[in-house]
Amino acid sequence: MNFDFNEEQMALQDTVRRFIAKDYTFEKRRAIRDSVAGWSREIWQSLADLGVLALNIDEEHGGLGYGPQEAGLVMDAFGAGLLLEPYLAGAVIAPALIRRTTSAVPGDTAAHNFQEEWLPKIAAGKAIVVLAHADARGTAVTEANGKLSGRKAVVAHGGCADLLLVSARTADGGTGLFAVTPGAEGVALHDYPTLDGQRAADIIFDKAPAQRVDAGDTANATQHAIEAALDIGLAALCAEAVGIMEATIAATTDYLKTRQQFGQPIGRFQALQHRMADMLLHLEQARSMSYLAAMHCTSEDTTARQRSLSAAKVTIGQACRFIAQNAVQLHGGMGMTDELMLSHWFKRLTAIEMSFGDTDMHLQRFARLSRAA
Amino acid sequence: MNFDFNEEQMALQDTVRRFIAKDYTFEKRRAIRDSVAGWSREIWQSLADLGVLALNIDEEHGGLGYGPQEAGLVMDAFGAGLLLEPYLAGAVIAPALIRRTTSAVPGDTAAHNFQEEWLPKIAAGKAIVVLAHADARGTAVTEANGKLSGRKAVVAHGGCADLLLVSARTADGGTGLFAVTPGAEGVALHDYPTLDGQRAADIIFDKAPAQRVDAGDTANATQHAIEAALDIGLAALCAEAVGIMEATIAATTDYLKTRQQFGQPIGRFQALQHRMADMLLHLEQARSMSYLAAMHCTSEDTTARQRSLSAAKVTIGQACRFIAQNAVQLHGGMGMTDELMLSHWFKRLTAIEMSFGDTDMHLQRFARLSRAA
Amino acid sequence: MDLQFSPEENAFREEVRRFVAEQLPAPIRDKVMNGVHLNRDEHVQWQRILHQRGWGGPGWPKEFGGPGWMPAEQYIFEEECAAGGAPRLISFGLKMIAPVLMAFGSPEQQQRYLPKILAAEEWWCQGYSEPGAGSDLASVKTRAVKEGDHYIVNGQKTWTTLGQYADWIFCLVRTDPEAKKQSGISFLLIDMKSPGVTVRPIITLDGAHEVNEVWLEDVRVPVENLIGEENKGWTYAKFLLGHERTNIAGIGIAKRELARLKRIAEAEGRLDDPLFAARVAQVEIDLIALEITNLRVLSAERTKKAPGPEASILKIKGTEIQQAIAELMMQAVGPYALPFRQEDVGPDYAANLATGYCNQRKLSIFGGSNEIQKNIISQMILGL
Amino acid sequence: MDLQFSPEENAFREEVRRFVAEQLPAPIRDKVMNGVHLNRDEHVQWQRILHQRGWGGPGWPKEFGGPGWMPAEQYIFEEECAAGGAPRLISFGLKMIAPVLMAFGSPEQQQRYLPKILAAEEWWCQGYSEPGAGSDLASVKTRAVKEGDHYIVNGQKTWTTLGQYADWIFCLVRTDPEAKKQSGISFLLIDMKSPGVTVRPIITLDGAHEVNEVWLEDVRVPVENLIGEENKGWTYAKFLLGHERTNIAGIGIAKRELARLKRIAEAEGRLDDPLFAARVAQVEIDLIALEITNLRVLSAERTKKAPGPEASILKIKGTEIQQAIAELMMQAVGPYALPFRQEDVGPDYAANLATGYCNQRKLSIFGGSNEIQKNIISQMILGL
Repeated sequence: MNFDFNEEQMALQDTVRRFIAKDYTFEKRRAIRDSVAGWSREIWQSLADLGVLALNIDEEHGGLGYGPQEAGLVMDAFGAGLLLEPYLAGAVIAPALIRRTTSAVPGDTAAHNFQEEWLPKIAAGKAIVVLAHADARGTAVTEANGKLSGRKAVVAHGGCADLLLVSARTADGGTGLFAVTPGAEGVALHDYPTLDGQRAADIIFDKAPAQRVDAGDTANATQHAIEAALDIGLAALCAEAVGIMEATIAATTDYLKTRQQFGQPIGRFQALQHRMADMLLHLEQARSMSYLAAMHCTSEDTTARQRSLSAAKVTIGQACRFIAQNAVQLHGGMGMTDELMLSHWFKRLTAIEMSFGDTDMHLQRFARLSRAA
Repeated sequence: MNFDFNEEQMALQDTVRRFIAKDYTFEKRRAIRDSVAGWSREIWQSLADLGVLALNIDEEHGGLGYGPQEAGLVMDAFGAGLLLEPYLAGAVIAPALIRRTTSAVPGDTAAHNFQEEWLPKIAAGKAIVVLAHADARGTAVTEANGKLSGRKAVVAHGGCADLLLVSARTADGGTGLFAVTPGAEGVALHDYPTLDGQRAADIIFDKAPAQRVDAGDTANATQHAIEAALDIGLAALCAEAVGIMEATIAATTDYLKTRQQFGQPIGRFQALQHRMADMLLHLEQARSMSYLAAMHCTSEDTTARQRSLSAAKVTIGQACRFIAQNAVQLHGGMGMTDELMLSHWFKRLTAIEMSFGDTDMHLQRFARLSRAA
Repeated sequence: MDLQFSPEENAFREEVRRFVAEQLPAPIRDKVMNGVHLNRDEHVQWQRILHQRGWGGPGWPKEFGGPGWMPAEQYIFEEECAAGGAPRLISFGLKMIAPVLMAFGSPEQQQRYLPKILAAEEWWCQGYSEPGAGSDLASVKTRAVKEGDHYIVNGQKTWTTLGQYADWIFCLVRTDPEAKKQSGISFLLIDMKSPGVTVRPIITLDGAHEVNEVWLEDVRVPVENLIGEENKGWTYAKFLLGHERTNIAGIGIAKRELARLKRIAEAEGRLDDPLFAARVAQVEIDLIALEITNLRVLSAERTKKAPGPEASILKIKGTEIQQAIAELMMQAVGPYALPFRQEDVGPDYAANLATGYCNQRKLSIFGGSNEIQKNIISQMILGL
Repeated sequence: MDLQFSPEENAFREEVRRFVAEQLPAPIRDKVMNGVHLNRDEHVQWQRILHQRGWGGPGWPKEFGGPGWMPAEQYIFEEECAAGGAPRLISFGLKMIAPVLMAFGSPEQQQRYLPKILAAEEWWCQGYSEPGAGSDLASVKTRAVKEGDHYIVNGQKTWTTLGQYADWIFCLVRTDPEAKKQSGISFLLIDMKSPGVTVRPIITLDGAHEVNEVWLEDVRVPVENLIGEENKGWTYAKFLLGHERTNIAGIGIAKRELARLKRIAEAEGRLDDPLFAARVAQVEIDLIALEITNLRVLSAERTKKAPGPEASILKIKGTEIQQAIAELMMQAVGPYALPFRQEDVGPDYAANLATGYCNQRKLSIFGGSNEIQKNIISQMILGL
């Protein structure tokens, strides 16, 4: 039992924090957000140079072979700066998925080649691979004769992908994972900004050529692999949320100490003090659960893993909502302006609560899994 | 649209308030509570003398022919004094039920005789009639050959009844209403105190002789009549809750003004002020809903009536919980002692929240009825 | 006690409902029904339609061109307008400066300004808040110095809603810097076209331009634009704040939005989720209760005139309900709430839901934050 | 970072679990498992069983007869005791006065008192609160005047938990009435058998006799019963308050009660109600999070020693969770929660649920109310 991070981990987080503070200022981020693409290749390359894109890739494929704890430390540090680049999609979920789907059958050479081709590119920042899976509306994509047809909605960072990994229903009723080049014929991609300033895309496939990359869906292996990769993503998302909430609370505390009303700093008013205490309670509970999520997200016991991750998402989703709303409330009108980072944290926290299944969904899943257990 | 009570109504409530203030003090109530019976025939007679037992009985049967508004005004006034006597069961629900069940078929002489026999006695305080219906556990009583067998649990004030009206499943699968004398052979009654200092009873019927008093269950008439009578009772209960909550808030406000800590009255602390404001918000919303309940509880449109009463019970149940818990909290240790009226209000508010279906039950019933409507 | 409306009131409700159904332009209704912001012209168009019918100033007495309605009629009118998808009345002229002019303005001021408010020929905005004075209005710093028959005004106002459309601004200004807080304040009407007036947009988190900063640099304001007496402005300001709070509960709008929530939730199949259904039921119940509470306050007003501290109860619950509805609408569409101001992504109704949720956060901040309202309740009602 | 317990710690957990299963008398376990209050003898019996095993003072260092456990071991010990249905430790002696004696007591005092605490030969109670000083402890009014080699003590203490069982009471008394608040206070040990000590029961809303008033009238206390220096009592009092907060989160007890809630809810079929199931899930999730938060605080304590203001977080969430569980248990049985202290009505598990709910309201009041804890958080952690 030990909650301290080791020196290497601390150094990693420090590096990322310094990078964000220096190279990802509010103004810089705004310029990136308002650019045509909505993200920066230059920043992506800097992240590659820092080594953080290689973090979640094994050494065999040019990576550093770290785990969810380190991914969490990095995401936590990104939080305060609200990184717009597709780190979660491209550097956390995609490698975890490629690792899991394309190596399910030992000795599968094609799969092995796929890993060898793409993982080093991801680690070096040379390629962005994005998973396009079902959203809550369950819009389906089906495969026939090596071509995909159907639609994927609100695919986070789908527009910046060099390669899409698309889950699709196969002729035998199972799930297959297919590599699709976004520019290929039969792929229509509509890229747009989301609430949090990031990007998403709706993608329509109309007999789009696709290469199957999973090793077959025996015993739902592909579906499970996708869920496992998404759970690793969810744990990283929880860490990002904690980083944002910490920054939000710090900024609000500062504001309460300086903002004067009725002849004193408003932080002297007990009702506001207690609100801040409640926000801190939410933060500390959320932080605890982000550690739990990091620890359990790679577990082989699916029920235990999903139960823990649902518990984490409930705690973190509720904290996101409470802290975001009250930080704006305590800032008064200032909290509503686009000019302060605060409103951008608010929007990202709002988006996080709605991503990967909302609080009610996870609360009910937790109840179900707890009763079954 | 007019929310003022008329002079007659105000005078009625004044009379009851004065009676409670003078003849139903904290000490007096404690003595009654600790007595063997747990209620006082003498008080009951005083209530008859004041005319309030005749309130909900039509003039034809020796009553005053008032409606739910007046019943609410009286129950509201009883609230502050926490009347232990079976007013709700004996003077609100029973007359409403007798009126509805035994007159469903015009010209039914036996039913008419039942009304003529019992309603004047109730109005005069000469008889206490109590409905024994299903509780949430649905313990069933069945009828065969004019005898009842089965069990009714947690029957409010069942122990003080001169006559029990027992709902039972009849041979044809319908619901019948039967008059049973508590002392009769085959009736075993276990009378005990409840959380709020009132009394309830578990009653076991073993081939107990019973007289059917409803006019037959055509189109579920009897079941509907019982529900209608209970809804009139629920509206009265809501009014009682409002009276208690108003007293609770007044007492807590006084306490905050006098109790000194850290060199000032604790009512100067903003966090406590805001808590009190929240309590007042609950009270005013609850009061509004008690008016709605009084207006709708006699409606013939069952769906609309149940929807309104569920909405009222949700609002009032949540107010009971919030106000009771916070009144104790703001009183500190003093709120926990048996010596202050406060803890007795707390317990009655707790019991009210759990009676007639709890908040979750009514919230879900409201959702169902709203969607159907 | 009788919770029913009278037959006359019900007939009036019918009349308003018919009027809105027939007269409200469909493009405006569609925007309102889907939570889309209106532009200046659309607001003006509707106000002129109302004015033509003699309903331009629902809260106004007959002597100033209003219909002279009782509170219940005003309530019915606002409720039916909201239900029918009519724009919210432009309150700055109709509900804020107009009552002040009626109560404290000179006959000349009344004749000069009131008709143009009714006819939507002049748009007003509010100059109360300043960067250093949000909740603490009395600490206003904008200075007005009398020079001959003009005041020279210098200072900065902020959170000026729809100031970009305004012809006039009513301002709290400090005319006696020596006096204690409230007592050195005056109430001035300033032409927005005056040299030295600059309006700068404040973009809010939903990307909208609703509020502004208004800079006043050596603005010359004729002395006849002073309301009442110099240094007595705080009295008029408080009077205005009282009137701002009519219809503060926003019942009509909340009912319309609740209906929208239920349509969306039904379309998304979310009412089959018992937790979501319970959340919708909870807000619906709260709204039923608040409507009755609101009617109780209106009923009490018949004898007591201005809204008392009870209005704070309506403000808190009303804004909580509207915010809860906005939150649930966003929640109902799940991932499709995430696209930001994208009308061509997802179902039609999804496009404004996240920005609507963001925008509605203002409700518990503006118009006296809910924390200030709780101070008022605990002090004025409970005496703490 | 590693959230797993070590193999040694897991082995220790097994050992404790086995010990409790084998040594805890069944009648005591049954009472604890069903939320029934224990009497003095039952508490003493268990403490003596623990003492025999050398585990009588789980937080005590070896030099005073404790096992010298690390925080993680103490945590495991308390968790397993709670899970196995063992009584809560009698904290007044073991966790409150004992640490004060160890830190500030004279060697004579340590030898006189500590062994009898371990062996449950003397029962202690706390004389902190007074009728006028609940949260505001420093305003203590009980006077102690030195006359020769005795203090003469007069005053009244209240909320003295289980004072009816006590042999000794440790008291805050005012020895210098001229000094400012905190600085004239001393810390005295008083024999409950002394003439002038009267204990009067306070019956609480659940009908229980847990707390008392203790009246002190001309009670003569030998000067050797003074802890440390005269007028320095506030230092020792604060030290004690810090130690009182070990295991303040009550994780072990909450886990046991949550399991009871789930058993009852399952028996009543309430988990088929999606709203009820969600409420249970919510409290279970909160408890999982709090357990980790608690372990984080324990882990930080290895370097920082005494619990810091983070303990306030544990106090608030811990009591909220325990109260929520009590509330849900009562709710689960519906009408059968209403019978008051009736063991022969309804299912066995129903009899104590309503009184348990009532009793648990104390958790957010006693030991520093949750409002006081929020003051501490906002001031000590956030610097507001």
